Amino acid sequence: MSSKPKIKELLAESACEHNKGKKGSCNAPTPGATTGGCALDGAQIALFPFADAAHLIHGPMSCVGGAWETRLTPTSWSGRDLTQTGFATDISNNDVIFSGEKKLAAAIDHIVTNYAPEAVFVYSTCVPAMTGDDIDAVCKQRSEKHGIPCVPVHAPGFVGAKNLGSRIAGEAVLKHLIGTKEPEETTPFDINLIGEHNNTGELWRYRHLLEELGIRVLSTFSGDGRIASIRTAHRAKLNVIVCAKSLVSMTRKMQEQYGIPWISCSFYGKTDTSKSILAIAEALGDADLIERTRALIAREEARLEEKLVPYREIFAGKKAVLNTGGNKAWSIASALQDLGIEVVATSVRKSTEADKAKAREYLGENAILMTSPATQQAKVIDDTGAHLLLAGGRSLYTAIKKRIAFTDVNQEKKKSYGGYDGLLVLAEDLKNSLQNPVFELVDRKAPWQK
Amino acid sequence: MSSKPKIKELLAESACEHNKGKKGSCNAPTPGATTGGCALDGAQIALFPFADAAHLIHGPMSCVGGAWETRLTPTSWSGRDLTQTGFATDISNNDVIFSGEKKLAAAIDHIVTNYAPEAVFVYSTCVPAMTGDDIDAVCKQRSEKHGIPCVPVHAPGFVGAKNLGSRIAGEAVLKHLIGTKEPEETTPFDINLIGEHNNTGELWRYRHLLEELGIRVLSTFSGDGRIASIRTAHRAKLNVIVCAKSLVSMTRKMQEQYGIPWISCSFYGKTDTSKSILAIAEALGDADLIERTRALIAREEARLEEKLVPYREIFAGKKAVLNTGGNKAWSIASALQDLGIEVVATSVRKSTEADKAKAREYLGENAILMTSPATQQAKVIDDTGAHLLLAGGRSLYTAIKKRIAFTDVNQEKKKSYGGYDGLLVLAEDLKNSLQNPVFELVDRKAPWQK
Amino acid sequence: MAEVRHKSGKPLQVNPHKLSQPMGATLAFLGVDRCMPLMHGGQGCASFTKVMFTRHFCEPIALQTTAVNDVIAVLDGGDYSILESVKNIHDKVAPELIGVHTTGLTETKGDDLRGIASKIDVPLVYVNTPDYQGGLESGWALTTQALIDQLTEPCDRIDAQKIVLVPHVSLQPIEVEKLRDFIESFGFKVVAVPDLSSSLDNHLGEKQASLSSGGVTVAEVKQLADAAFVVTLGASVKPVGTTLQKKNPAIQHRHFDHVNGLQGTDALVAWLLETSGRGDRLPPVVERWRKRLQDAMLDSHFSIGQTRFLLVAEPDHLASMAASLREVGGKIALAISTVDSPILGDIEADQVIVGDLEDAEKMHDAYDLIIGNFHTEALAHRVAKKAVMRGFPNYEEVGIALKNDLLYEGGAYFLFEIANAAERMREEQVHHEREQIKLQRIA
Amino acid sequence: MAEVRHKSGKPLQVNPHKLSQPMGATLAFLGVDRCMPLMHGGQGCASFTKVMFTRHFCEPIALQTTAVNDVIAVLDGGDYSILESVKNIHDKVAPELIGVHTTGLTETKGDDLRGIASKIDVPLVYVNTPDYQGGLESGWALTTQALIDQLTEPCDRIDAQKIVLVPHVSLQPIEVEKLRDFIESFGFKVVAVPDLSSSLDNHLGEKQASLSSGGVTVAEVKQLADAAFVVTLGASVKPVGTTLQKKNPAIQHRHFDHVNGLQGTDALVAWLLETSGRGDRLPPVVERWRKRLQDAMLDSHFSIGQTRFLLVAEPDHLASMAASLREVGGKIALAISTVDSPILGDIEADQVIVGDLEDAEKMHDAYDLIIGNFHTEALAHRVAKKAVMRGFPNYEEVGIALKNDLLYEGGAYFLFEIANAAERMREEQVHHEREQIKLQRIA
Repeated sequence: MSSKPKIKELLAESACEHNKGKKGSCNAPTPGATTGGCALDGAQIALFPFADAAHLIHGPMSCVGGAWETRLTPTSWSGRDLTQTGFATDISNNDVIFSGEKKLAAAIDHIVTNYAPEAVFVYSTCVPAMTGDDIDAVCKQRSEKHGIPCVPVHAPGFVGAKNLGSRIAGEAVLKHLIGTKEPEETTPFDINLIGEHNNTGELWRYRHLLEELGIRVLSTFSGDGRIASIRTAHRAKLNVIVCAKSLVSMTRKMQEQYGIPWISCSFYGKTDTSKSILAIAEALGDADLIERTRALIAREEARLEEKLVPYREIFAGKKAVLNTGGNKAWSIASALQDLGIEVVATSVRKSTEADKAKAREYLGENAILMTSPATQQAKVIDDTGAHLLLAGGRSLYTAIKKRIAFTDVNQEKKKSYGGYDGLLVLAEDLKNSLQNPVFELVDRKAPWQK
Repeated sequence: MSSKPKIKELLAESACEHNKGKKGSCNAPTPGATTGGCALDGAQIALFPFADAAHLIHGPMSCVGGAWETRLTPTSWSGRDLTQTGFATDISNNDVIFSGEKKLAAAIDHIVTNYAPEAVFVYSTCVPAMTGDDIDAVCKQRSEKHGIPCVPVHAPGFVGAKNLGSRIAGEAVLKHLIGTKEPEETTPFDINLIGEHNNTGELWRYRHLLEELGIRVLSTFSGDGRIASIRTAHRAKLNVIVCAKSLVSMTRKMQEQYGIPWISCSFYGKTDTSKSILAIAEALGDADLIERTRALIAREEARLEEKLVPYREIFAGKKAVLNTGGNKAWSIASALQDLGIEVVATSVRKSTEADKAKAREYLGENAILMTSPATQQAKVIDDTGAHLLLAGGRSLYTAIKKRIAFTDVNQEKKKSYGGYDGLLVLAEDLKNSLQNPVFELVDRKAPWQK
Repeated sequence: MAEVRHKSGKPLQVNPHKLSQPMGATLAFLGVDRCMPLMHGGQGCASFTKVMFTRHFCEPIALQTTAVNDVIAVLDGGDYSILESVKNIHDKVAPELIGVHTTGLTETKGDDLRGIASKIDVPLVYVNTPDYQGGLESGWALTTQALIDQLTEPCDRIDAQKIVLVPHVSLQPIEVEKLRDFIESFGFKVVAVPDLSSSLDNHLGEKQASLSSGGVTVAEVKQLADAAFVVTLGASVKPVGTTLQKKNPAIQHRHFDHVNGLQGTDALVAWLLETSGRGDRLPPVVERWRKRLQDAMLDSHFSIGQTRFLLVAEPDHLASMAASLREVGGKIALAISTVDSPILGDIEADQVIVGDLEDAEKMHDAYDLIIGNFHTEALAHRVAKKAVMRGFPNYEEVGIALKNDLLYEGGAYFLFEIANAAERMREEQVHHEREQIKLQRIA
Repeated sequence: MAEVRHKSGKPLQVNPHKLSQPMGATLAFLGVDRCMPLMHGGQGCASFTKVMFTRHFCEPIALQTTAVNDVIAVLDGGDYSILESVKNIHDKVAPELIGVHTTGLTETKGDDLRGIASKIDVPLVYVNTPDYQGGLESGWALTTQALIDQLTEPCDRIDAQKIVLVPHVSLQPIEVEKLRDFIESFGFKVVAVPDLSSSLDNHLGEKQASLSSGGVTVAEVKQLADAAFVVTLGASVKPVGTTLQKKNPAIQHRHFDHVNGLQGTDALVAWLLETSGRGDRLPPVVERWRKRLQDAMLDSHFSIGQTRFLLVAEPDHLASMAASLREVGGKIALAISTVDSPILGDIEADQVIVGDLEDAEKMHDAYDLIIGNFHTEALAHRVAKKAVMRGFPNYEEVGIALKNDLLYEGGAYFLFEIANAAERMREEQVHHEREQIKLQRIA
């Protein structure tokens, strides 16, 4: 095919431009033994919450078909919610053979004319990356024509996994948006929330508390985000990374370029929510703010504790095994502990060393850190006498075989467990699991089984 | 049973009080060969549209079980819609043996306390009528206690059929409500609508036209009715009976007692709607009003005709057989004729002589007046080459056998065909029937049939 | 299990869902082939009943009335109106059976049904069903007993493969069919009494309501007593077992309160395997549907497990639905029964009340999702909840007779329907909440 | 019949419902027992597909990826990634079959699948399914052809009772089961290829997604060529008939565009009666359900006959649904197809468009009720209509795999569901209008 030469050029280019954050092909996925999404997926997850921007996938339907309108990242944007609007060039044979650049340009025009977005993110995918469509040029030209940012996001799936895509998204925003506009006003307590996607509205569980303290969320990357705000993000006094290791490179660069310090926070559970709010106040370094923050935390914790009373009895003496990935290994564990549930084991299969250390710190020395949870968890349940398994849907069958309660931690992401109020939601869900007879019943022997 | 003696007393009493309008037992229904509702049913149909009054059935669940919340007589009453609220004393063994009067009194108290109605209608049923509960006394006493009218309606089912019940309801209202209050103001153009139940909102199809002309609907019996209004009905200048022969006795008495003249109207179809509005204006006798009425009719007819244009072609040359009861035999026929459909036959099985004459007048001398439609209609369809059968659900099978279109005239009473706009709804429904392939398809032979 | 309030203490029913005993009797007679139910009362009693079932089933309903009027009520002991009715019916449609059932009106008169029936030489079954006693379930059960008592011939033989199935009144026609097919797949022959599965199953028939068009035949009812087993389904029909055993004491009686959900169906299967002597050999489709139900339980448990229910139904129907929902963690916050029944105490609910929809409305904070007849739709609207339609009457939907909730198969579909309804409700709520947040942020 | 717009003329899809060709291939391979579909592309291609089907079916989905990355894409002709994948899969789960299907990425590279496959000695079927061509239907059809072409052994015998059934991709697992049972009740043996009825039918399995857990066996696919008939169902799989006939020219091919509704099912029954030589003797249950469908048609005609529909689906699925609705007078105002197909011209609709949900949104004045995938739910919300869920994907509901719309039985339930949804929608509208009148009268 005539496009082959172009591919090599593109890859060479792509290597020098985007491959810095990537560990290189020595870390390539194993054929026939790989799970998880690609860089495109990661980039979408990172950017889609900008509901005032259009998200145009330049690729075939595999890259978008089932994947639009599925992310429950709500917005308070009063215009049409473009997070829930799917855009794809749906490239055809022709585009593969003759280039899809013209189609891409026309697609951007269609979007700008019909949906008036604040920006257009254009996501490259594997096929146009190989055929060599010059997305940068198209974006630049359309930006000029329409007077709004058209941001190329070079995260075709084959360059790596989700985390890389997330990083690429961060860099695209850094390069094309941040610093392109000045805020109307600034305050001493302006912060950016980085890596908070407002999944199921989790941001809304705590933003009002920050606001009550006079801390202004200048911008978010990207939960309930606004293009106009992220363009002013360089004027924040503090970057707060919310449970998102992959975006450290972004905040580091912002520190280098704009001198913004950063801290890392988690808003799962009472303890971590309190800790995080206080950490923000402390990082902002105002004595009065810190004092007011302590008062607010005390008030919120007292309010929460009162509401948790009916659950305390149900959870007393209950043990849980947690099988989930990354920072959830400790962040959800912390929430469980806040509810009085003992976390006897957690999975650290995909955790970084830092996450492992944190897990050990939260769970104590007797807890089991599972490195191969799929094979380990059944035995761990037996050994510990656990009452509850929190894991992804596949582990449901382990719970059934062991006749213990199960909660899907990835429960279609319909529920928000973040902040103080989210802990109550988690408590209710766990109560429902513990009291649900289905896990014992389903394993009941059929009348014809001996 | 000890109640037997009481029954005779009650029946004797009932005879002198309520049996005037009844043709007596010589006209009794045939055992094992009777269809249709009883007097209680008729009384309910007549009064239930008063949504600001409670309707309490003093009887067992057969008398109410399936029959509440089924009448689609909407109201604009802003309080709780008591038409859609079922009340029944659900008399038990005990009440049969020892009298249900106390229970009835307590039931009224419960209703007044919890639902604050403008009046309570208490419907007698066969069992308490036989056991001799003194409903009049209970009502009188509760009226005094609560300061609102409690109106006894002596229409136990066994005294006769629906029409009788409707008449009994009229007399109860005449005796206990009409004339018990003076209107705040009167106008020269105050009218009562008698027998308009606002089924499916039919009243609302033409009331605004009357209002536009300055004709005030002082009260209705009883569609979208108000107790406060019906109590002032004696001050109207004209009674308008809407398609309800059984209420002539009521308007005659109102003429005797209050000197109110009456006319009879129908609001089905363009011709009759125009005729009726003009008749009201003429009856009110104001030259200016009559002139304005003619202008309004001209305007409405022109507007309607324009909207009917797309239907004209579909209905051109179409013939219909109409099998429905009472005044519908001619009122719906008139509406069909307005649409350009030829009505080749209509049923006069249960029609009065007056209705028969009217049917002949509307349909012309060649039309067939069916006296036994169930057996006649198939042949009539063959003879006339009709394209459409309008009838009750049972006749559907005739249409299928003849492979012609069918419209259920009693179509659950969900659609309003009244007034000018209702004619458009009828047109749409008839169009849908005529174009629906189901009637031919259902009779299609199965593959295994020769 | 549940806290049961057996009496309302109110002097009336407000927004009632209770239906009358004669209505249950009518329905039972409609489960006999070529039968004409004859309601002995005023013409309105039959008319109300006929209108209700016609609208509920979307089918013409065969039902006649003795048309007792005020004069007859005093002068006649029932002889005239019943004899005249039987004559008129017989002349017109020649039924295989006339099913005479009384009403409050004729019971108050005290007509001697048995005496009158003895004077009639056309096939006739009579039953006393005053409407100031009992309700739909008892009317159905009493009629079933009357059918067997008056028609079934005593027998001293046993056909080892024959099972008489007696369903309670709230089973839909398709449910009776599914149940019969299920039992027959284990090698039995089943006769259901009454049998609505072939009469009111929404099939297009030739004749329109001149008589019931399907059901158990009179001949079959006569020959019930050679069955090896009588299986009663639902507490209300439990006594029918004894009625049949009187015709042949060798008949064994097996009772199930319900066959809904995994455990309910397992119990039936266990008995069928044991009784049929098949050991562990079972129809493959049975095993398949059990696996599907297991999966349905898992797929629906999260949604149903967080839902608090209001159930509104007849007692046996309440028990069936509650059993299915409880298996996946559904919380029955409130069950409202039409009438009292011993089964109410067995329902796993926070509260069980013999009451009306006014009671339900008052307690609306206690539940999220409603399952009940079409009246609960308006209730749901008033209290801003959602309702799923079940039970009598349902004027809002078509196809009710073909809705199957029982055994492994129906159980799976039931859970799917309820879980989907609950999720849809919650999504609307979340949508509403988010709109509020949006408005707040904009303001 | 319909006015068809075959090309959108737009440079993009907005709110797309089209799904890709490799996705259809994956699904087809999941209809083969103990198969591991292996998508030859970037890891994301398989991941998006796996997530979609997992959520749609509420089931673990077996699917692997060759995990082509940017370096491999340049250096490898496919040999390394496929051979390595096959080795890894084989070592871990020992499938009966590995189903290699390509994507746009690997097609752009131009990997020589046939050449690579020839080097592999484990059971493997390959198929070229670039995602910049075709869609879900063609991916499914091409894979089915590949299965037969590469696995089925030529044969010169005929088993007169054997029928090979080839369903189109939009048939639910239970629909394939119902169809097989239906045909078998006429005395045939049926092998469905692919067969999702035993793999993705929402049954609780023991192993979790290590391999497909059910479906047609490889041995059965090998021995397809002794069938007397191949029945293709849906225009998209019509060419599969010819593919099979190449293995044995004596096989007769019978094609149906759909078997939905009265006429669609009648056509199948007529053929079965004729072919089976049964004359007019047919299973009693077939006759019963035909009568029920007839009744359902009458019960639903008034509601559906006044409803204007928007249908959103794959072409064959559009044709099936439109046929059912048209029989009772439903007006298909607009049918939006994922891809082009010759069947589109046969759909009785005012307009048929190959397009997206933006097209549907623009024309919202034309329709009342929507039938389509879960994306149409949000569309319905935006344009103040109601949607009934059908087609891929559906993340909103559980139990989708057990939803049956075809033959007499499924046709009846389909009409009930649609009529009830339409009535519910209209009632809400009437309620809303009446509230307005109330407000006006009060003001």
